[in-house]
Amino acid sequence: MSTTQSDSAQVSQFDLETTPGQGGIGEAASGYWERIKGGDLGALPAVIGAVVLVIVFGIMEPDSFLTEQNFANLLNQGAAIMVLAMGLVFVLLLGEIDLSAGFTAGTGAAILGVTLTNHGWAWPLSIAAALLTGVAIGLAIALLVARLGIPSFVVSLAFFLGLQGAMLLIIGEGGTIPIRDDAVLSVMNKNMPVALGWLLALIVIAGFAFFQFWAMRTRKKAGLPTPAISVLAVKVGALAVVVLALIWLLQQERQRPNAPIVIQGVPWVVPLVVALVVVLTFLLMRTSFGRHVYAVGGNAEAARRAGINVPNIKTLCFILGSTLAIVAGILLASRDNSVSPTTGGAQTLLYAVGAAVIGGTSLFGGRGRIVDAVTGGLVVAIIANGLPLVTQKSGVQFIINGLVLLLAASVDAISRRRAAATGR
Amino acid sequence: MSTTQSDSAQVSQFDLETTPGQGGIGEAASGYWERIKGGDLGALPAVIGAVVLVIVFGIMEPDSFLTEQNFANLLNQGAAIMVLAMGLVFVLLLGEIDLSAGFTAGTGAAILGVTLTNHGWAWPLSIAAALLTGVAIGLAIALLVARLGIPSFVVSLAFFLGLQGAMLLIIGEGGTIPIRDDAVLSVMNKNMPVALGWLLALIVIAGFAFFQFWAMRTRKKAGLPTPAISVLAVKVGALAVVVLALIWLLQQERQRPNAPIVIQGVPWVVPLVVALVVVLTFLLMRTSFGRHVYAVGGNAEAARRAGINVPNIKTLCFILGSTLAIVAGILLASRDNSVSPTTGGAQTLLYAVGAAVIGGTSLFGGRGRIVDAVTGGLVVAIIANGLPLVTQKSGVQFIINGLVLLLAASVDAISRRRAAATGR
Amino acid sequence: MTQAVEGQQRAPLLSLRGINKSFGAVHVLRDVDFDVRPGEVTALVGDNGAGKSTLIKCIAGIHPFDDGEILFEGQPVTIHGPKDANALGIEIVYQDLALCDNLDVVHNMFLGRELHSGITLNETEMEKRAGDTLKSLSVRTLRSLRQNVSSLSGGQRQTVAIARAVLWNSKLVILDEPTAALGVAQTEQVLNLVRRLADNGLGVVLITHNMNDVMQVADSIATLFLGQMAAQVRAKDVNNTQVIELITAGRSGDIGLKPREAAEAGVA
Amino acid sequence: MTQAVEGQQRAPLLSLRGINKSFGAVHVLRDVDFDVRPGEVTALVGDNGAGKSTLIKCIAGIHPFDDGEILFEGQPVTIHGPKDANALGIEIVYQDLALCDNLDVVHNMFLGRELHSGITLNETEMEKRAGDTLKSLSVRTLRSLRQNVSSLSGGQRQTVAIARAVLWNSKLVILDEPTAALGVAQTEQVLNLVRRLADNGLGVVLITHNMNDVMQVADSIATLFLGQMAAQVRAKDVNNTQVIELITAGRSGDIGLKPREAAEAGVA
Amino acid sequence: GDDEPTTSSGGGGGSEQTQETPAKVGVILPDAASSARWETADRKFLGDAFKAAGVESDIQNANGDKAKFATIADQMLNAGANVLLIVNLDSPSAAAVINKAKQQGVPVIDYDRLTLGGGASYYVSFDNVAVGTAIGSGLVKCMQDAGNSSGNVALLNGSPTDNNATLFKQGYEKAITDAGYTVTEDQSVPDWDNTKAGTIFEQMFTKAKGDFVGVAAANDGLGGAVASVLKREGATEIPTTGQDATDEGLQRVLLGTQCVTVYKAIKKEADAAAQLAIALAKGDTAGADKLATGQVEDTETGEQVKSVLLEPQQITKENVKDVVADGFTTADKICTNEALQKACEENGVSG
Ligand SMILES: Nc1ncnc2c1ncn2[C@@H]1O[C@H](COP(=O)(O)OP(=O)(O)OP(=O)(O)O)[C@@H](O)[C@H]1O
Ligand SMILES: Nc1ncnc2c1ncn2[C@@H]1O[C@H](COP(=O)(O)OP(=O)(O)OP(=O)(O)O)[C@@H](O)[C@H]1O
Ligand SMILES: [Mg+2]
Ligand SMILES: [Mg+2]
Repeated sequence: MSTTQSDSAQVSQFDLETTPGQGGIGEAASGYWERIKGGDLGALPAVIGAVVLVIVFGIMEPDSFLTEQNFANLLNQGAAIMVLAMGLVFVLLLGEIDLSAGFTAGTGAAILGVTLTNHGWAWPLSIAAALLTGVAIGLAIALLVARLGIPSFVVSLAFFLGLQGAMLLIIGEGGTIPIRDDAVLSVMNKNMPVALGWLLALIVIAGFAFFQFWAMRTRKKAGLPTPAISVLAVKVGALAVVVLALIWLLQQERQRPNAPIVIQGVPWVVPLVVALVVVLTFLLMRTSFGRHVYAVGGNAEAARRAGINVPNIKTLCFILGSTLAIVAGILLASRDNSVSPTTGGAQTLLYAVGAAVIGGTSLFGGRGRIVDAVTGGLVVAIIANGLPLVTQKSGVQFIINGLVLLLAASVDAISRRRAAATGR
Repeated sequence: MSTTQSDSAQVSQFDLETTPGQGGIGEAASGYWERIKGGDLGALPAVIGAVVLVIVFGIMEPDSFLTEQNFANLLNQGAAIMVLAMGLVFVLLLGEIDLSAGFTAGTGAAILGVTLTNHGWAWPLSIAAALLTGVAIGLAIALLVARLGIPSFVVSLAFFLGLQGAMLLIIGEGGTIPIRDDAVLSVMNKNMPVALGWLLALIVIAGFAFFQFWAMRTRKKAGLPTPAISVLAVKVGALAVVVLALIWLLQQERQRPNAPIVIQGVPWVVPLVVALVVVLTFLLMRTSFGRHVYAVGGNAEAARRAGINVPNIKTLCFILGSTLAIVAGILLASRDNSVSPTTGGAQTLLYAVGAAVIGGTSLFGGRGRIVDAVTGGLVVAIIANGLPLVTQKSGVQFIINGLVLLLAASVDAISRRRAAATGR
Repeated sequence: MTQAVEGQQRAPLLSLRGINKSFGAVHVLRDVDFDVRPGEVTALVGDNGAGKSTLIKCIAGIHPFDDGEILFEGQPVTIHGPKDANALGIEIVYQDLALCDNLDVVHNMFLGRELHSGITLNETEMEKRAGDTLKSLSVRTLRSLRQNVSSLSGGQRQTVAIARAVLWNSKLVILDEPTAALGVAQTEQVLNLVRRLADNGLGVVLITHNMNDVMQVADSIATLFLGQMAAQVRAKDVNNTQVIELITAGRSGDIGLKPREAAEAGVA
Repeated sequence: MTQAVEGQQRAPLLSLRGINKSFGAVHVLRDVDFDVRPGEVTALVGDNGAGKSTLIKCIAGIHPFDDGEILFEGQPVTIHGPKDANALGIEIVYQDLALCDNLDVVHNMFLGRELHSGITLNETEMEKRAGDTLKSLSVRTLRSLRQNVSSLSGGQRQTVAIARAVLWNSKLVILDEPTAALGVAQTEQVLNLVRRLADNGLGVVLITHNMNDVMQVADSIATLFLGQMAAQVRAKDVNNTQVIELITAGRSGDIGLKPREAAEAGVA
Repeated sequence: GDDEPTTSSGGGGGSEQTQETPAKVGVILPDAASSARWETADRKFLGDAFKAAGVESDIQNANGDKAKFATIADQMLNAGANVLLIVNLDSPSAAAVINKAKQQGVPVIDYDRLTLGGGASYYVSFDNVAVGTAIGSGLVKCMQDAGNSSGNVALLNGSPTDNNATLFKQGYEKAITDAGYTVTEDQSVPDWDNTKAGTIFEQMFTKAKGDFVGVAAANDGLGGAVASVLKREGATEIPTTGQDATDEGLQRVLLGTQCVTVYKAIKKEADAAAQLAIALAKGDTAGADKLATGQVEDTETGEQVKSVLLEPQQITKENVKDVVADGFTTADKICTNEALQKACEENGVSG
């Protein structure tokens, strides 16, 4: 029925599509620009938000905000929120929520504190115990949500209350447990030797480059279109510049004048966070499990009909969420040098959810990435870091905090509205 | 093409459907039973939850829990949560959330306190000012959510922070504002004269009866099938018994032995809550606005295509939510005789959302009723009322609180799971 | 189809001129012209993904279009959303139906235009009218008008959507694949209804992949080919095979796109 | 259709015996018996709301049924969910498609059964195979395999769902109104595919309202009438009119429900 | 990195700060919720004192968040503070801050709360257990005045997460039981939340059928909640307590709905701390030592910390005027309506 013309049309219609275009840098750049115009922004709004905040605070408080020391502080301050948010990404991707994650972090810290300080366990044992507690909490929540079908809001609200109580019982009313273990303390209080810092930078850049080229080779072998080599080179180059610049900043001496000690190097928490990002991103983007998480969040019924065991996926996500919350709790304990019933808690949770959402994760499930937690967490951390420099009244700080959050979110929202208008 | 048989089949298939069956009580009862079996439970799980809790606490603490005094306490303690939850029902019906409602309540209380106590305004003026603040807050949230399209979680998180700050600024950090106005205080601290209490009972029963019979007459006139008169009579009779019993309980003297004063009568807050339930239920169930709220929550795109102004509906819902939050704040202020930065707040909000959800409101929009807020609020209030009687340790209280919440929610979840299995 | 000849001279009810629409980088509609005359059934046909539904959604104001003009009764109009379309007297049945699953059949049918007595909803009146309309569409097996649409079968849902659109006194009714899920008898009824509406002087646009239906009821046939309007012709001037050629190749003999245009459309 | 005669003697691949299913108080399926033989296309027809999709969902384990038995290759089996059905070798295209809007075409086609190399997903292999399958279904205008299915047209979505089902080496393929939204050429391709699958020895169940399609490809025709199986007959034994009578009245001459049964089904 | 110093934080490493840094004091207040004093009194008094001495100061509130506490400390050290004056949220977290500061040669003053195991240079405070004792003995006096030398007493404690609440409770529980009363009800109020306090106390009251001779409430906010329940239940004869001498507390004391509150002469405490800090900021260690004449033992390390210790004062109707005289509040703020004006007159509150 069809003429040769329409046949050729068919082929060309259908061949110009598989992901990356064949063209060079120019084409790649214009493609990216089209995507941006079309509203496919990825992490851009959060990154822009962070940059704007840095500029504003930098102008207002150049002497204290724009210092190497403050940059290192910032990373330390944001780490726990980021890790908590990474865990929440899994739960949010399902379209569920875990209100108890803040207190899960606290409980993890409490278990760490009790076993480490009161019972004198070795730190690997203590950390294992804390992580296992996280697995148990996640499993319990998931059983109730995925098997019994109770809404996760209610289940995690119940755990919010229950874990708060458990923390009080573990720590004792009004009590505090000091952390004195050097290994645990060093995560948030020590820095990598300078050489190791450079090695870290190298591994990150080389790993990224290797992965990019390897993926291209596979596609080429399969006869699928690939982007030009030059595009990849530019990508790798850009990453290298950013990573090297940041690491270089952290390698500077940053103690105050005449201080008796030298402080320099990448804080130990940085490689931890980087490792988590890489592993979890791999899990979400390159494995069946990750694919199924997105499917369940996008359309649980379709996922079920595709033969995916939806309760199992949910269970794993909640377990991941709670376990990462425990990691965040351990970071908090390390940073505070102590654990008390206020460690973690409701505010921490809200900031973490806020971080994930600002980063671009949807609360309705199906959309979000691990790096969202990092970029969003960075925004939240910058706000928390910069505000006390700018104003002293806590009432005013709360208000500005809210305003900045709103601003960061509107960048995202406005761009996504444009995206919706263009039909994505 | 079709034979006479299939024609008659067609008619009979299509006529046996319009809502209430024609039959007598027996048929109505069995119809109700079918609905329950089919999983259409309405408020039943929450009611059962409440009854079970009353029985358990009643057995554990018969002398203090099962007293007229405690019953009156319960109503007072639960009122603010119920009103806050009613407001949240509107927001939740849309599939949105208002995390700031707790602090909106607090802000309302603060405005009331400042104008009333510090500026000596007359109470109607103060209340008007507070309510207007609520309208403004709701409007602001709605603008950002409905027009700019920022997720309500983020917007209300920002308001959560901002209003917390505003409260600190209004009240003065760490300060307290006493409430001394008799009119405001009497809502939560005084009771109706006994005669008025009976009148209230009468109005409720007569109003319900009138509405039922009027609705039946309209349907009959339109030639649509109606339930038998006997069914209505039983309904009205059952309501009358329950209402009269409750009012009678509240009419008893309930002061402690040898107290210098007499305490009896229906607390003033009861008619207020009843009036709100009636008015808001009417709004949701009997007006276009209410219908559109459900439509937007069920399928916003379908609602838009039906020509509904979705942003307007959202705006009104957020305004209602915030304004009712202010009412809840006024109740809190009246009950506490004072306002402080802890009035309202995050916990209150979580309890209110919990109440709405336990009552049967869905967090994903489209399902929920005003009475859900009352039944769910009752469950939450009973827990808060009974727990301090049973144990003194707050750690243990938190845990039990969580457990009971979970239990109440599982009744609901398990029954709804059955409903899903039968395809509703 | 015979009535069409008389109606041919009447001025178009709806005219689209030079409509262009892109989703991001994808150009879905290119310079589309389209006319709907009152008293006629205009069939809009085209291959899967040709852009039919997109065109309809542009008319409804659901998708803003990038470029072009809409004339309604000869006047240029701007349609910012479904509300504007309704106000002009345009009723649309969407391919993806767009019903509120949590509302019952009656509520869905009157959604956005509820009947009132005073400020309260007039449920009895709505229930009666909904029942009458559905009966006229030969709906069987629908258990209850008070059943949520989530529990309806595919065909039942489609019937509700159609019934919803014909409840109102509109000037233009657009139906996007209305009979796709319908049974034999129901399809017949809907085609009758379509004809009846046109005979009553309304403009009707019918999107369908079923050539029998097209030939049975259409007065005018518009063919979209890869986002371009290949041709809008009188139904009596073409036969089944020609239409199919227009759909699959963008041209047939000397009607349709120029060879060069068709090839371009294919490549771009 | 000619091949059917040879296949007629083969034992049923799937047999349903006395299936009953109620939604709350509504009895949707009553004592349904249904047989699917390998190497045959079995058409399942019935009016809107007759219970066709519900029957399919019972086979898939999506709805648990109240009563009755499923035999697969002669053995009684219990199917608790789609996973069990897949394990038996049953592939289903649902009427409501059930795609994940937030995933792209390739991801949707391999959902639940992704290809791996090591523990990582083998995206290149999946993309290649998805492209090949879609091309064989005559899909045009699909811009990219990496486009989210939310941006597809109705027909494109349907094609993806069909392509998904035929990717696998299954024993039984069930298609619930697969051609409802398809264009002329695509419909032709799908019907060819259906025939081809049966000729390769698979059991195929085709639900459709299009009598032409039924007559064109079916070997056996099962008619549901208001939840009852009115008759399952050889396609060559009946003509178009008889099938339509079965659909609308539950009987035709001496095939179908007894007059009393048909009336009862109507009333209950 | 094991040979690295035990901190990742330090002072302003910015090159523009290499010149001689001026005297600058950083103050970290704990929160805004546990008590009114931090924001309404301490901030003002400390700020005034520093301003008067021409010393730059930065006063921040950690809002109960330990991470924020540490962040603020980082920022202050970073911004070049050369003395820190901190109110800890708990000992170990503050110890970490002190440690950091010490490594950078910045002395730390523990203000109001001693950081156990922290090794702060100085300590300025009211003793929290002593504050509790003041609440308890005040209540005992009230109960005795009402003619009850024995009977049941209810305790309404501060937040279960707050160590100060625990210390307060130690004080008043001991004073009450030593005087021969029985503690029958004893509950903590999460987050010092007044609304929760109302419900919790209402339920205690219901359970005991009002059979109390007195109620110990840990601060004026909780006292207010107790008073409103007692009023609703018609049991205003039962005495209750508070702490902080807030305006509302004082008003209730004048009206007789609260029997006693505890006044901590915050101005004195603040001034003492400020003088210490100013001396240290100017490098005058000897001068500082002269001010801190007391000694308090750090129970964790056994070390003695040089201290300035102040006495809390019980406030009843009769000595409300002392608080006004002290400049802590004004008669205008207290005597706001007729009943109060009358009570003010009777008790000599004026000016
Ligand atoms: N939101 C969107 N984003 C990107 N592309 C889209 C979007 N919606 C539609 N498209 C593309 O536009 C083209 C036309 O789609 P449309 O739905 O108008 O087709 P159609 O003619 O209605 O097809 P069908 O007969 O299958 O319904 C398709 O190629 C589709 O992939
Ligand atoms: N979840 C449900 N709850 C209640 N009733 C239901 C539910 N699902 C389907 N039904 C009813 O069961 C009957 C059969 O529905 P089904 O979807 O099986 O019909 P069908 O034969 O597939 O019709 P169509 O040709 O329109 O797709 C219909 O009357 C429908 O209203
Ligand atoms: Mg379409
Ligand atoms: Mg169907």
